[in-house]
Amino acid sequence: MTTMTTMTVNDAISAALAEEMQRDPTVMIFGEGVATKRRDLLERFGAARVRNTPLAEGIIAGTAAGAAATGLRPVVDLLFAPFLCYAMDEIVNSAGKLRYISGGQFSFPMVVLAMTGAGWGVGAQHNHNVESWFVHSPGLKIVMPSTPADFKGLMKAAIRDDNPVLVFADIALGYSAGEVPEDADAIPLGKAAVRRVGRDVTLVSYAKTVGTCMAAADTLAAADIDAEVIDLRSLKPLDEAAILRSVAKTGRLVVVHEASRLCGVGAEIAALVAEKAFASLRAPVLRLTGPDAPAPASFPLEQAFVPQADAIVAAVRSQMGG
Amino acid sequence: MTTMTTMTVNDAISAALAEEMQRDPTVMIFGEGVATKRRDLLERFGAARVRNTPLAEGIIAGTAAGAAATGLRPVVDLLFAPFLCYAMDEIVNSAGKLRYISGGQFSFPMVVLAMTGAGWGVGAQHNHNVESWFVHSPGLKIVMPSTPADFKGLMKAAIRDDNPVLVFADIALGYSAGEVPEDADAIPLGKAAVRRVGRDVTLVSYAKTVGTCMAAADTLAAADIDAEVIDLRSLKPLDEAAILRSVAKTGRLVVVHEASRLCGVGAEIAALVAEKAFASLRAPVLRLTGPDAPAPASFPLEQAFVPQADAIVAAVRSQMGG
Amino acid sequence: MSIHPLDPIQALERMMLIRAYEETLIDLHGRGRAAGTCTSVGQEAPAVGVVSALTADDLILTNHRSAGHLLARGADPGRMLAEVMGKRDGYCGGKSGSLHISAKDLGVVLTSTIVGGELALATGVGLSRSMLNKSGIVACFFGDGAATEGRFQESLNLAAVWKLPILYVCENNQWQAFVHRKETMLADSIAGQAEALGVESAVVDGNDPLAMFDAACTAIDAIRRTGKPFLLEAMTYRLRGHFEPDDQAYVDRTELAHWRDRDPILRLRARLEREGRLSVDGIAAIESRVRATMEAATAFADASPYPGPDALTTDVYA
Amino acid sequence: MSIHPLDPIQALERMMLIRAYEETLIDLHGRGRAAGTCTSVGQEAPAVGVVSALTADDLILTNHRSAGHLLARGADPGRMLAEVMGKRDGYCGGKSGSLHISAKDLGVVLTSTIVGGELALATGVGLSRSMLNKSGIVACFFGDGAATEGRFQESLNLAAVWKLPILYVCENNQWQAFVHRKETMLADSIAGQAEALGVESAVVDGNDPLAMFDAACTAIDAIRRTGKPFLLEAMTYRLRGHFEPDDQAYVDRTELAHWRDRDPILRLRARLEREGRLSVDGIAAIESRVRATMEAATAFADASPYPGPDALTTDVYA
Ligand SMILES: Cc1ncc(C[n+]2csc(CCOP(=O)(O)OP(=O)(O)O)c2C)c(N)n1
Ligand SMILES: Cc1ncc(C[n+]2csc(CCOP(=O)(O)OP(=O)(O)O)c2C)c(N)n1
Ligand SMILES: [Mg+2]
Ligand SMILES: [Mg+2]
Repeated sequence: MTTMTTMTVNDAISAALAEEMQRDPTVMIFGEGVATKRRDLLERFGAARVRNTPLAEGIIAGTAAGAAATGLRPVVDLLFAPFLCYAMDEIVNSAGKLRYISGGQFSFPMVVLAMTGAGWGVGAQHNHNVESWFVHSPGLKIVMPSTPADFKGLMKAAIRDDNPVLVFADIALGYSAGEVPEDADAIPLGKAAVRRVGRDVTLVSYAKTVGTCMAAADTLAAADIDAEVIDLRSLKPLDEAAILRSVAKTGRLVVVHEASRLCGVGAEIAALVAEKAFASLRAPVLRLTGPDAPAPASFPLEQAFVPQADAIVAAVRSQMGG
Repeated sequence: MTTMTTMTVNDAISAALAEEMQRDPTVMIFGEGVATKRRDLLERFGAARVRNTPLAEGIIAGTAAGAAATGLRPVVDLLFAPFLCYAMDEIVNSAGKLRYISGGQFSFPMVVLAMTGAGWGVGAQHNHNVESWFVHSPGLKIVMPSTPADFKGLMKAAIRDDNPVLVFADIALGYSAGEVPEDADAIPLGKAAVRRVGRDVTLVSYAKTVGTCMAAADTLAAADIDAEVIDLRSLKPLDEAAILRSVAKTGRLVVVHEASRLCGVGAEIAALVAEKAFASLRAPVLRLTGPDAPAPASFPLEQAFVPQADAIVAAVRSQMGG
Repeated sequence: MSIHPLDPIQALERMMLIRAYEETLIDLHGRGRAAGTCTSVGQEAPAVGVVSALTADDLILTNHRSAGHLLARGADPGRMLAEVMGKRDGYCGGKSGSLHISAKDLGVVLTSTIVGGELALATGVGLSRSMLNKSGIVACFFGDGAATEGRFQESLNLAAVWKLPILYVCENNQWQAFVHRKETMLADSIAGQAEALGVESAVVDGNDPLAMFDAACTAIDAIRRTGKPFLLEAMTYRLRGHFEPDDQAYVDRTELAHWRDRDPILRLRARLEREGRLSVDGIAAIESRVRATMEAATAFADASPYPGPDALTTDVYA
Repeated sequence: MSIHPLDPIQALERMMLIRAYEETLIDLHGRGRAAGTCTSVGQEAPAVGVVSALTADDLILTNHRSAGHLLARGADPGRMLAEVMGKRDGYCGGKSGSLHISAKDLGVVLTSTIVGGELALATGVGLSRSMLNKSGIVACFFGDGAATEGRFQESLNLAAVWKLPILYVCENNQWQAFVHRKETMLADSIAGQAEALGVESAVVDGNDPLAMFDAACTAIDAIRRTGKPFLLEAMTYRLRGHFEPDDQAYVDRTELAHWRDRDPILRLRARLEREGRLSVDGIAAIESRVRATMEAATAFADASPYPGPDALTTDVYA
């Protein structure tokens, strides 16, 4: 039997980093303020493997790609998702494409870490959920977990994977605590988790809105509507089988995420189901997402940006025809 | 009656630029080699309004955004879509968000021009269809026409629009010719064109694959299957009404584009229909897209990357249950 | 166009207002009523010195540490506080928050919290000045960290090649969030890079508003005369943490003490007192005016309502 | 680790092979059998001079004009042509085409056709050299245009601060596609920027392979001794158009003529003949060897099959 420890998402990420750096001397981490903020790693693994950098996301990501192609397994912390805009070429055109372009000669085992999502109230240049950009781009893998245990396990898997993996941390979850198995190992990329088993409707989500779906499911249960809640955890590879299995059972699908609607992950899932589970669909596929707008700083607006449980409940009721 | 002239897509873009620069002295164009390659514009409008730049996409786009916020209507040519990766911050975080962030104080009337798509055989760092990234991002508009007349009319509308507009030119269409009305004015952004009226199935596409859909429609017609072909022209705003109207009639939808599948424009359209036209759907919604892979340089592979007419025909037949 | 000399007493009062504004924010943040904010404590001199050298038709772009630049330009601290608190009467209707405040009527085109964003857009604002034959120049404030983003080179190079009327002002405050400048560059000054790109530059005592003012006047004269850009590097120091809260545990105590002794406000005040130009009553009068201004500002911001839910999706498209 | 001196006759033969390779490509392109390609005609000297100064464990990153660097490193022209033609036996199985050829077994990590990509990844390759205690250094070839991308500053700055063993080689060929260098920067050399960032540099006659070789040896010694990066700027010229086809109508005729007179191959050949070190038979022998090599290479590439359709989606993920 495995003993459990309670830790926050931030601690889970740190624990995964420490364990993987311990396990594999080629793993290193760098970024703006990384050595300052991760003193523990610095003291334990030394200044060569834990580095601060100049303020230049492009060269940070490019350095990671070059290092990954030639024997290292770098993890880079780019702080907030919008800052990845300065590193798109290195992530998309180099790390994502060069294995293919080189005919498989080179691999790019690297991890890009970034925070995103509503919760800090500092506005659209720190908060923008752009995960679907990378799902759309070839050669990359993307994870966006919702629990400390998943953050730890998926972070470890990301570091061990031979492809570039982007790990997005929903800022609102950073200090949320949960149980993590002491001897937790890597959790395979590309496997969703069924958070609640149900038979009437499938709620698919990831990151902070998984909790919103669970809350909605409780409300629905009180009305004898039995919702299944799927936490994608990995956005690419996407666990298509888990989604299709659930919809085949429930016949109803609501996808929920904070990222904006158009060409988001919800669009992909709805399209997947409209093709491969068409026969089992008993109601329109609904998406509850952030609006097609930048993230506002104002607290009440920032809260309103994120899909709410009552909206999920209303969506499901409409699908149940009432 | 309007007289017609025959011109290529490239000429249509040039004509739109010349007419808008003539009409509005605040319109200017710059980019790497723009003044060299557009001698006609240089001679007609002078070196101040038609400029070569250093080789730095980020500052080119940032300069456009700063100029747009303070009285000019710049058009920037960033050459090939993958190069936009160096300008993502300026396009997404600045041009796309600052109107909102400023509470509407500033506008960003600018146009970003780029080529993409299979046809030149130079591989994945010149050819990557990333239009869906920008559809997903707030504050931007995106057009990707298929005919010379649309390129001219939509380019004019893009230049006159008070929002940042990205105009993607499918490289395979550059030298394709078509009729353009002499006195062509701007074509409103956000309006699709029905290229072929039909009652059995709706084929939705944009750019070069519109032609592929037309070819497939001819083949289908021979088998008494009557396909309606919709050319989106604008990807954002998306003409949802035109799509829903057609699917309400046909009950079948196939979306076709060269961009890769996951979180592409096809996913958005399939999701839209799975929600808003669910009742009229008579068959699974199908997407024919490029694979989740970088664009190969090798000629036969590059051709194989693009959806083919026979695959569209097969998809429709499967929907018709044959 | 010439600027009347900067009255040191007025400069002191402006710096004290900026300091008081930041202390108000720190207090509000401590009481959970303002989101994380980056203060300009210790950097009041470049703001007051440079902005005082600008004329009404000059335009400003700045970075996340912009309160000083805004206040020196005459921004209403009440509307600024309202913006930080996400209220409807903020300069951006609450959509910006503390990190992107722009004020069109003051010619403040941009506060970019994307480090380097101000450098990327400044060239365009300079371009519109010259294309539209506007008399104004562009002042672009950025940090030493921004100078390590490639946009720094790209911006200065384009401004040099296109002869754009831009005054680049680097507030070299020795820190880049949680990283000391020395960890990010070998030289102690970025002026050498400007020179290599053909941009004239000057390094100035960034804790002396009068020195900053004089250097800015000289630079602006050169820009108006030649049409070419100019870089001012203000050597100064970030006296507080990167943002609120930040215990500065990572900051060398002696370095901090060294710079605390050079606090621009205490320095100017001591000098004016020494020179007998500032009396005890004089300073008391300034302090009470500043206090009154900030009390009124806080009251205004408190009273301002939050934007309505509809504001979530307005101002996205023209 | 010391390198035996560069035999000028061998240098000449390598340059002639590079020229012959490019002429073969131009011919193939003219006959519609190769996609648009950027030739290195006129820039053979930096390739042969610098690459000859490298040892087997050094690594190379380069840009879209990389044929010279690959051939100087000993790449098989047959596999290179096959790659350009998109054939299965190409170095990248036909997926790269002419613009991104890498060859792991030769230590050629990257040909980036994203201008600046080679600069962005070079620091990482340098980092792995030092972290893994490899003896090799990194040679990064890029153009004067790449030097106007911000990545140039970011790459040199990080290499300087982290002391990375990188030999930056800028082939300043006066052109950036269809734009003359003078339209994009005020200085005639980029070495000043390197110095400002604390990177030692040298400007070299880029049409003299022996001068390039000597400068490279000196630079590499410095890198191995100090662990610090070094920038070599090769002053040279792009004798053909940006890519095929390009009529160079936009190129100043006198400038072109001036540089044609300084064609690195004709210059070295004339010098060796003058010095009596190269006989008529000697040059004839070289010419026939080169011709034979390119004929065999073309035959090999022609005979190579296209990749099968399955190759479309292989090598995307590990
Ligand atoms: C592109 C980008 N990267 C990182 C950050 C996070 N960040 C905000 S301020 C800052 C330090 C900026 O240093 P500097 O430019 O010297 O300005 P200072 O804060 O010292 O005034 C960092 C890293 C950001 N906002 N934008
Ligand atoms: C990021 C990017 N922008 C633009 C281009 C198009 N392009 C290819 S080569 C080139 C000129 C490069 O000039 P330079 O760096 O001097 O190299 P040269 O071609 O002169 O060898 C340009 C603009 C590109 N490939 N990548
Ligand atoms: Mg700083
Ligand atoms: Mg060049």
